[in-house]
Amino acid sequence: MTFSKTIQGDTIVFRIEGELDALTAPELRPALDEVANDKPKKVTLDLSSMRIIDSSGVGALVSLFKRVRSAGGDVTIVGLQGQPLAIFKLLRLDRVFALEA
Amino acid sequence: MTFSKTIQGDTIVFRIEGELDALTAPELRPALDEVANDKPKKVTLDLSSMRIIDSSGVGALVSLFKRVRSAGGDVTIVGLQGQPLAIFKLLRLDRVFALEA
Amino acid sequence: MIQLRFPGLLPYRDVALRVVSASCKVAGKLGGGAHRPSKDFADQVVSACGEALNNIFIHGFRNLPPGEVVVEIEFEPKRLVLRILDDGHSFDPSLIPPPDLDGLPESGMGLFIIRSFMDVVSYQPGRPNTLLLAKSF
Amino acid sequence: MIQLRFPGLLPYRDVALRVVSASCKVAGKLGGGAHRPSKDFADQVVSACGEALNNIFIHGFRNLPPGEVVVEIEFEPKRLVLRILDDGHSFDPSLIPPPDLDGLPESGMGLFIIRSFMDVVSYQPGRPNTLLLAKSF
Ligand SMILES: Nc1ncnc2c1ncn2[C@@H]1O[C@H](COP(=O)(O)OP(=O)(O)O)[C@@H](O)[C@H]1O
Ligand SMILES: Nc1ncnc2c1ncn2[C@@H]1O[C@H](COP(=O)(O)OP(=O)(O)O)[C@@H](O)[C@H]1O
Repeated sequence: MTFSKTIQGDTIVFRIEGELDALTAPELRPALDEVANDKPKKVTLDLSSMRIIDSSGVGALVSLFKRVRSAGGDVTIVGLQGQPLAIFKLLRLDRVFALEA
Repeated sequence: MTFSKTIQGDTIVFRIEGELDALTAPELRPALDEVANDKPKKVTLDLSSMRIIDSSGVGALVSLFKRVRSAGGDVTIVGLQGQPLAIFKLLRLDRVFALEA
Repeated sequence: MIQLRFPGLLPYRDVALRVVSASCKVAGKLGGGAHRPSKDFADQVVSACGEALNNIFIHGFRNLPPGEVVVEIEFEPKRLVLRILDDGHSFDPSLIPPPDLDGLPESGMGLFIIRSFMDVVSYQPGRPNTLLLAKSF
Repeated sequence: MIQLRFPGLLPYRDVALRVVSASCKVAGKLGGGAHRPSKDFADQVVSACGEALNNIFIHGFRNLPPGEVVVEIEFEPKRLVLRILDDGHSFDPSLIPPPDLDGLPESGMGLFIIRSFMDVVSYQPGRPNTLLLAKSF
């Protein structure tokens, strides 16, 4: 798992690549905490190169979502495909996050 | 393993993706025979999406090379990287094929 | 049958899941093409197997030295059968309620993913604990 | 140790090689980062292991019903040790000359690849035949 953060106008674009799972989600937590603490208006999660996610990875992203939303912000997910898309659909997160191709 | 053939001017561009190994090389042989039988002046092998090659795969490409060359043609390889590049260097095929990034 | 043995530690998760997904491709090659597992099928089986392994690594070997985990993969003509064996703590899956998805849970989704994506989920506590998962393609 | 058992048939090649390359990544994660196998290291080990498996599938089980093949992967602090076991025909690797690369051979490169990419190559004929491959990183 690798990740990167870029600022585009009023949007934080956070890109996560590879595996986001019980092994790697803890490595991501501090960076997600930082995003949430910025109280951004818009966050875009770019998951186009995410190969696999598990329930721990979903937990980390849902936690971010809740904190951004409670500060009045929005989280959009782009590029969801393959195994991660299957998990998001099963957990009905496609109704929670704004999903964009 | 998947492959595709396109004609660009006087060059046959032959692209091989995935695994070219003892299992898949036999599937490729008829298509390579066809290329050789065309007696092309120039063949470009696009291996940029080849994930892995073994000695059987190398054998199939060397066989093509010999036939194209004996009919007065040239074979260029583009996009060699990763494991296939390591094999080509070990077998000193970088001195035989014209390699282009 | 394909059998993989590895230490019950999270870093081995990816090794086991690579075997599961590569095995689905083999089933396609061996089956002759008429009936082969799709990419979606493999994604779902990998998801379920990954959750089962997480649970063994995290809950099964909690407070224990991590033991060996065994994954067995068998392809019937139209069905994948997966067996996951471990010597960790046993548990009773029938006591685990489904998550309340509307409440946006951040954990407790593992067994739900396993049950949703597999046709058969059967757990036999013991030494070893045996989780049998099966899915038709 | 990681152990994989599978039928001695070419379609299983990819399953075994996935385990080998994923194992190299695990070694990096477990090692703590000071000394981890590089991508080049993994490419070379996968290449060598692939040739050894091809030979078992094609030569070892020639005219035999394909038996089970076992791949064992062990990481020492700075070295990978791989053991490949099969019950096929035995052979004498010392009788196999290196290929004449200038002659552009189309076969007979397998053992050369194995010997070139691994530090230790040791073959013990028997039931099972055991090929031990090792490489430092
Ligand atoms: N292999 C196991 N060994 C022991 N307990 C387990 C095992 N798998 C699951 N459990 C128990 O079932 C509960 C629910 O598991 P799960 O649905 O995967 O969600 P989570 O792991 O996020 O809690 C766990 O919290 C744990 O108490
Ligand atoms: N596992 C094996 N069992 C029996 N014979 C083998 C085995 N591996 C190699 N050989 C013999 O050694 C020869 C050289 O092998 P190799 O260098 O891999 O090239 P190739 O397989 O292309 O002939 C083979 O042709 C075969 O006769």
